[in-house]
Amino acid sequence: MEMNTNIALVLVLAPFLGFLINVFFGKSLGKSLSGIIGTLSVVVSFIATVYFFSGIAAQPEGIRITLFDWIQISNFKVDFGFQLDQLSILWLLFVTGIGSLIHLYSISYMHDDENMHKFFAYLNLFIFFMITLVIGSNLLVMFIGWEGVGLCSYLLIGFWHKNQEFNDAAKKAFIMNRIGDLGLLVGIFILGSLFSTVDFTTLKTAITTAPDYNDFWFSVAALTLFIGACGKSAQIPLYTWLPDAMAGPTPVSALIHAATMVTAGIFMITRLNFLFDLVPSVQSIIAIVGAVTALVAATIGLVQNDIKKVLAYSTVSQLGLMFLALGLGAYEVAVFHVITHAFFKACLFLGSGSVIHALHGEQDMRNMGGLKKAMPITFVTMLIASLAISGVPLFSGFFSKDEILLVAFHHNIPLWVVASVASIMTAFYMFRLMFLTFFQEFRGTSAQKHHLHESPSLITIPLIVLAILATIGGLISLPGNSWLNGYLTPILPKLANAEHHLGTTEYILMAIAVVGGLVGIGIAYAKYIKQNTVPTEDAAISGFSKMLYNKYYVDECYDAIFVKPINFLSRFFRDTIETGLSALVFGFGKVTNEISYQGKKIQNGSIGLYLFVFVLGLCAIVSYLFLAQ
Amino acid sequence: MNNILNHIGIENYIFLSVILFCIGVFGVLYRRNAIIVFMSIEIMLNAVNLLFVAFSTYHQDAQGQVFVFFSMAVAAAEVAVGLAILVSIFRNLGSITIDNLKNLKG
Amino acid sequence: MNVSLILIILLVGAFATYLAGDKLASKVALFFGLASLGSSIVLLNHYNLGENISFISQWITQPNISFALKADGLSMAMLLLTTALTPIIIFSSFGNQYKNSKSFYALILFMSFAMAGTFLASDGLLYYIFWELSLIPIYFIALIWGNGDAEDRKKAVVKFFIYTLAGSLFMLVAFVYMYQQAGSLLLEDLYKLNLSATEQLWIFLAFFLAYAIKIPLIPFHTWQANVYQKAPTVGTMLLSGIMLKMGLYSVIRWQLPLAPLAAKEYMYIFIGLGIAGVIYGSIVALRQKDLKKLLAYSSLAHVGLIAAGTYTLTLDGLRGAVLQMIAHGFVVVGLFYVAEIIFRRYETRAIAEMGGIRTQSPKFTSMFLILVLASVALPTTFNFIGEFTVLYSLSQINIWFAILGGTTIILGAYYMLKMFQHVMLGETNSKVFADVTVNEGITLVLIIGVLFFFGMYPKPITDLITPSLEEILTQINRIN
Amino acid sequence: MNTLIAIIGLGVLCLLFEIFNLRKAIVPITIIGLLGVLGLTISEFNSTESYYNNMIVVSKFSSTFSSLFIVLTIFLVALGHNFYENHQSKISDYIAIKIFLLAGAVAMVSFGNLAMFFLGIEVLSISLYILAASDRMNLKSNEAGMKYFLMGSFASGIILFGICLIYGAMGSFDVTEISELSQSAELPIWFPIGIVLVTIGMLFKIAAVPFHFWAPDVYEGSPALTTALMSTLAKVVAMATLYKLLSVMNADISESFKIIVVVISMASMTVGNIMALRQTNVKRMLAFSGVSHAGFMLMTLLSLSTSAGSLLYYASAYSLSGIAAFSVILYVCKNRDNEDIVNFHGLGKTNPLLAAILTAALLSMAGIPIFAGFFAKLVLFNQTILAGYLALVIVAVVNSIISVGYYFKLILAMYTKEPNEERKGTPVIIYAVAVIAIVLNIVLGLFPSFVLDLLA
Repeated sequence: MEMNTNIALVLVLAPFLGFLINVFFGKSLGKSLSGIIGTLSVVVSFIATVYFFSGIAAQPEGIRITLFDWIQISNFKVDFGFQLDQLSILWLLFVTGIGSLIHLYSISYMHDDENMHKFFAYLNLFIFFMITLVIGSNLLVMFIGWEGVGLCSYLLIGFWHKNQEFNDAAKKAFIMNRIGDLGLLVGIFILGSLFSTVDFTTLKTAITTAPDYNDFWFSVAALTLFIGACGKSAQIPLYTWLPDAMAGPTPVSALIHAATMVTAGIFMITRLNFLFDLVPSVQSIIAIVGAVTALVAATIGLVQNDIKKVLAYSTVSQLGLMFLALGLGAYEVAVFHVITHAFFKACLFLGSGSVIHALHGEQDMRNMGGLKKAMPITFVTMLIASLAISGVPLFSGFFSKDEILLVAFHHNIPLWVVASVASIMTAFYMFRLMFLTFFQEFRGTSAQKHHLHESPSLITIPLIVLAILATIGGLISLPGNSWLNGYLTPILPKLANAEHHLGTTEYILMAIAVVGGLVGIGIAYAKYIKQNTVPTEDAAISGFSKMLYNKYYVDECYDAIFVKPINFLSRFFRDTIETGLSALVFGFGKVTNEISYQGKKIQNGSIGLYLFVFVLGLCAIVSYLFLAQ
Repeated sequence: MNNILNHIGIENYIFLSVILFCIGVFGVLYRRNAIIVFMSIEIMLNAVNLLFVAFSTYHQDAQGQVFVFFSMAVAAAEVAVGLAILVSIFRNLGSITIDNLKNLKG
Repeated sequence: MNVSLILIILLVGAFATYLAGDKLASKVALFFGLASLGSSIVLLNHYNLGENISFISQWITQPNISFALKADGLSMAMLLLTTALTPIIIFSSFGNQYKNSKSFYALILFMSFAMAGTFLASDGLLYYIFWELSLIPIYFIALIWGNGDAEDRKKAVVKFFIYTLAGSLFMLVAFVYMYQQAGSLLLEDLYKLNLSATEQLWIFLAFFLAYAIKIPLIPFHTWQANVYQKAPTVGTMLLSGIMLKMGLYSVIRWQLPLAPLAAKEYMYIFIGLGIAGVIYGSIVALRQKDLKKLLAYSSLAHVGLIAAGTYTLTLDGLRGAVLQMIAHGFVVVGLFYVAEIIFRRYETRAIAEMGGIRTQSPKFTSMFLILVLASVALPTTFNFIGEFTVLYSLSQINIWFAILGGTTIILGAYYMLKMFQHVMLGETNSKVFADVTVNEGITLVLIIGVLFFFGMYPKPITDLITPSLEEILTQINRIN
Repeated sequence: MNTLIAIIGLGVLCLLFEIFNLRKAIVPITIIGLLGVLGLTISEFNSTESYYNNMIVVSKFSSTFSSLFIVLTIFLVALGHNFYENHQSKISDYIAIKIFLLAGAVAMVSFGNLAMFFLGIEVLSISLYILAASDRMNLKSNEAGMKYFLMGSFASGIILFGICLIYGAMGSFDVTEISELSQSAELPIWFPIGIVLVTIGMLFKIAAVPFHFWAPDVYEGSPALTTALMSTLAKVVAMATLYKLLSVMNADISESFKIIVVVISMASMTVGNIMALRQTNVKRMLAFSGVSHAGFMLMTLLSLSTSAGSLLYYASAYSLSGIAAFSVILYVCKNRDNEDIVNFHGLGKTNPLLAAILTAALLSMAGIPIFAGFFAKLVLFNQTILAGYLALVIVAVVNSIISVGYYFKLILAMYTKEPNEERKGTPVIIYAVAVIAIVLNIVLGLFPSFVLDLLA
């Protein structure tokens, strides 16, 4: 047990150590060294994770480590502890695994940046918080990580802090996350006051043995927690920060905004599946929100020309699918898709990064094209990933997405339709991206054309690894005999997709999905290879696509509904209320002063008057005392 | 002596001196010449003295009359001081109407 | 060995500093500040060992007033806050040259003396005297060493003085009234009183006027922003770091236990007022052009939340409030110090004239950022503990209180990050910005260290204050 | 009694010094003499005896107040040394007059017979008339003297009339007899009227609204030292006398009369404070503040039987801070034709000590803790609430808030404005007086029981 504690501490603290080293000595260490240290620290925790992974089979109830008392509330106390069970270890595996790959990638990618050590410091800090989030033994320790990753995403989105637009994006991300966090906190409050605990295990027993299941507060708690998840995982209505978050360096987008952080919401809901299972109303809300998000994001993705924006919206839409699964109670399916998505989306982002790297920061696909000759590895890996995300059979994405569609179909046909449409669109815009980027002639400047080159091996190796994972990742949960399901049973008592065995309907659905995917690819092919069209300039875009291109003007609406009024209110309070109040306070003084000023006139220095008042007073008193009676 | 008082009655003495006193007061209030104001004040004091005497006979008790001497002496002293001040004012101002004394105000 | 020692040290320190002359003043002041800190830690140790470190002796026979200093957990916590911040504040001023510094530092120590007295006094009149006394030094500090146009400063400071005095005089009347019921102003005797509901209401209101102006709660806050802006940073630190806490402490120690019926009757109103302060303060802070003013409004928001916590009359509310008081004390001092550091280099507090500092001063930036994050209550900082507990207590009263109060999480992040962005980030500033000096560094690191330590391990403080808070709660819930 | 004789002897001595022209020695000798007298007074502190068939009755009350008066006179005489250095030729007169004035004051608080009371008042008043007008060549001083004289003697007339009516009702001037008789059944209406008239006369002396109009003008016009005397000694004496008069003559004053007192007290506070707000002449400002303090002291009349101690305390607190303040004013406004607030600009820089002292004095008047002024107000409030006049206390509180406004105007002038010109060194004696006065004040503030219990 002692052993475990130490290793767990290593697991958590290694990235933190890396962070400290990079913060304090990063500059003196020099770029490469700080990069290596940063990477190693994550690799260490990956190894530690593997240790626990290997050990978990032996003790399916998981490992709990309590370090010290943290917060004392009247009706419960929160201790600072870790919980290493199947779920957290699974998450740790790909967080640290992909994390290490991306660190490795960044060594080369960020090499030209003078603040590289800072970059690695932040990345390490992120990993540290992500680990805390995942292995926290109660909601509050999880909340530390929850806010911490938000902070790191703030730091990394605004990494190039000289550009105020990037800073705005970073601020936006942080604040929108905070909106979610408030929801999460309220959820914690309710759970805490209902069950006098926020610890996952005790909470589980408390809730599952709770007398009445249709308690109103259950729903409220679940709903508020879901709002928290929306914030982190970029679901409607809190998704708008994620596309802007692409302002950060590409590795960041890959790590934080595709593979790990944004899946925190799914993690949390899966953690608390025992709660959500009790509130179908909220579950259906989650499902609907997920489906709608998937569709909306996909539609927007259709017309984006910024390569990273396309990926961002595809991320949002994929997350939507995962939430759909969650809403349908198919947690393990969601988890499955989280993992596969982590593989291929990371791969895609890193690939796009490699492209951007090659084009010296060019992100607009209209100025790309024909890169497959110049950068074959990037091309191939990205192709694989795209096939995976489009759900082409035998690639990982196929299995996970298919599971989701399956579940959707079994629960609710409309949702299935929406999800299917979304995935068809996915296939379309992914290959639109591929074709625009890698096929046809190069459309950039000649200078760029001159410098076109395949990225260094530090960049390509992670790409290859991820591509492989994206291909074979599906194996962990093959339909029929799923290792993942077995693995997760201690966490998820009743598996949604266990009840339906593979029958003809399933095969038909698969076929439909596959065909849909191919259709999407086909359209893209027809449009961008056959007709060789290139998206028009922003000005020329019109009609519905203009609306799509401008993301349904959601940002503008939010600005009009929330930001502007608050700022107006702020100005109003500052200029009107504040001045009014202080004028009021000063008013008393002014009035008395005025009275005093008038009073001075009475005191006019004439003895006659003085004596007259004297006598008057005398008469008044005497008459009051004696004539009145 | 006694019987006179019995005939007239103490009240009348009081009324008389009150009237005198009020005359003095009004003098003080309405006249502007410092000297006359002094005199009005003197009238007030003397009205009181008169009343003292009346009371002392009424009570068959000498204290009252003794007190009158006190008050006369005091009044004399007061007026002496007052006239001294008046003189210096006259030196500085050339007039003794108290309406000119309005520099101190506000 | 009892708490009067602290007061003696601080008072003697004040005189010694004055006599030491301008050259040595700051050093001597720092020495005595540290001495008081050290001795209060020793006292804390004695207290934890269960010794009685209170001090009481008859002072005035007619009226019957005693010089009573009662040190329970709550008082000790606040005392530590005072004695810990005083040296930090003094040390933070080492970068500046003040003319006639001997009186300056003497006044600082004298003020800490008065404030420490306020936290310790357990006799109504003694408490009131310290309460008023603390007003005089800050008045002069702000008046003489303040900045900005003399006329405006004068207006602001006089308004502040008269306003706060006006509030507290009614508290005095309330005390006199209670004295005639109880025949003494000792806290325990006052607790024994059983006043009718109406009497309690009036007493409650009289106290409220004093405290609402001191804390300040809206709409009694109009003095705050101006004074914070005009006062020298040291004065602002004293005001926001410690003096605000006097008001909040007094609510817990005096107002609630002495008028529990009224408190229970009207608690929703006052919670609402506090929360209104949170939202109002945050929103006003959004659009402030002056860095110190912005911080002033932010602390208006924070104390609003704390006050709301105290008026919940629950253990969590009180405990969270005290924790948050201490946390906020450190954070706000740190932030005002940051403002001062920038002022030392740029000679301005106008946010518009800043920006692009980050590239020039990595150390400073990180510390500033940490303070910003602490003030928006990021977990692992002390403020999170306090804010979480307070919000939890609010949610126990009514979930909407928690939600509305919780908006501080969002709005706070909004204005603090906005400020940080415009002060620090953006294109490198044309004006040179030297990174923090050793002194500045030490000061900030100390503050940050405290914040993180107690953010991860608040147990010592919690254990210290909880018993006395429970005692106060039993007083509040007593039936008479 | 011995006190009184000693004082008068001292006064005569001063005049003699003039003849033997030992002017230099006058002030020190007088101070020493007064100290002796003080000792004498304190020595016969607890003895309660009456002299000359109750003309003079020495009691705890009288001796405590007399000692206060003596202390104040010592301060004033000491200040005189510096104040009159330009007209040495008359110094003996000035000092002697002060001493006689003190005699009058002592007579006023230790009278056992209305005759003595009247003589006391007159001695006091006449000396004040002289002092007010003592700056012969200065028209302001003349005017002040004239105003004070006219109105003062008018008031004396009223008092005299009141005494006369009392005598008429009781057939005696002896206060003990009078109070015994006043317990008896139906009294002629003259008696209460007489009481009221005397009271009004005294209200004039303490400058309570609406009989206060003379105060600001006279204070402003008279020489600064005289103003100091009026605002401290004279006011306190008059107040003590009024208190004694009412408490001796009829212990329980009627409800309707209390109403009058409440109204007058409220009016005095409010009018005094509000009028003071816009004054630029410091002496005038202090005159109005004195009016408001008179209003405060009048509160003691509402609980006559118990409040002697608090009156003594308030009186000493107020007069001590007054002395301190005026000694600073004397220093600042020396050889200046006016006492405008402008003269105080930058005093905080040019002379921090005196500035601090003035500040302390003003804070004490404003009733800020640790200064005696705070406790004075506190005990006053306490008694008044006990007596059941909460409303009056509220008004008083509001007034003390207003008062801060003008006290701080002066403090601000000292600390925020730039000094207009250099001042040369100050005579030690002013420092001494100021420091001693303020220290006494603070000591009173720290150990209030010391004074409060004297007359408890």
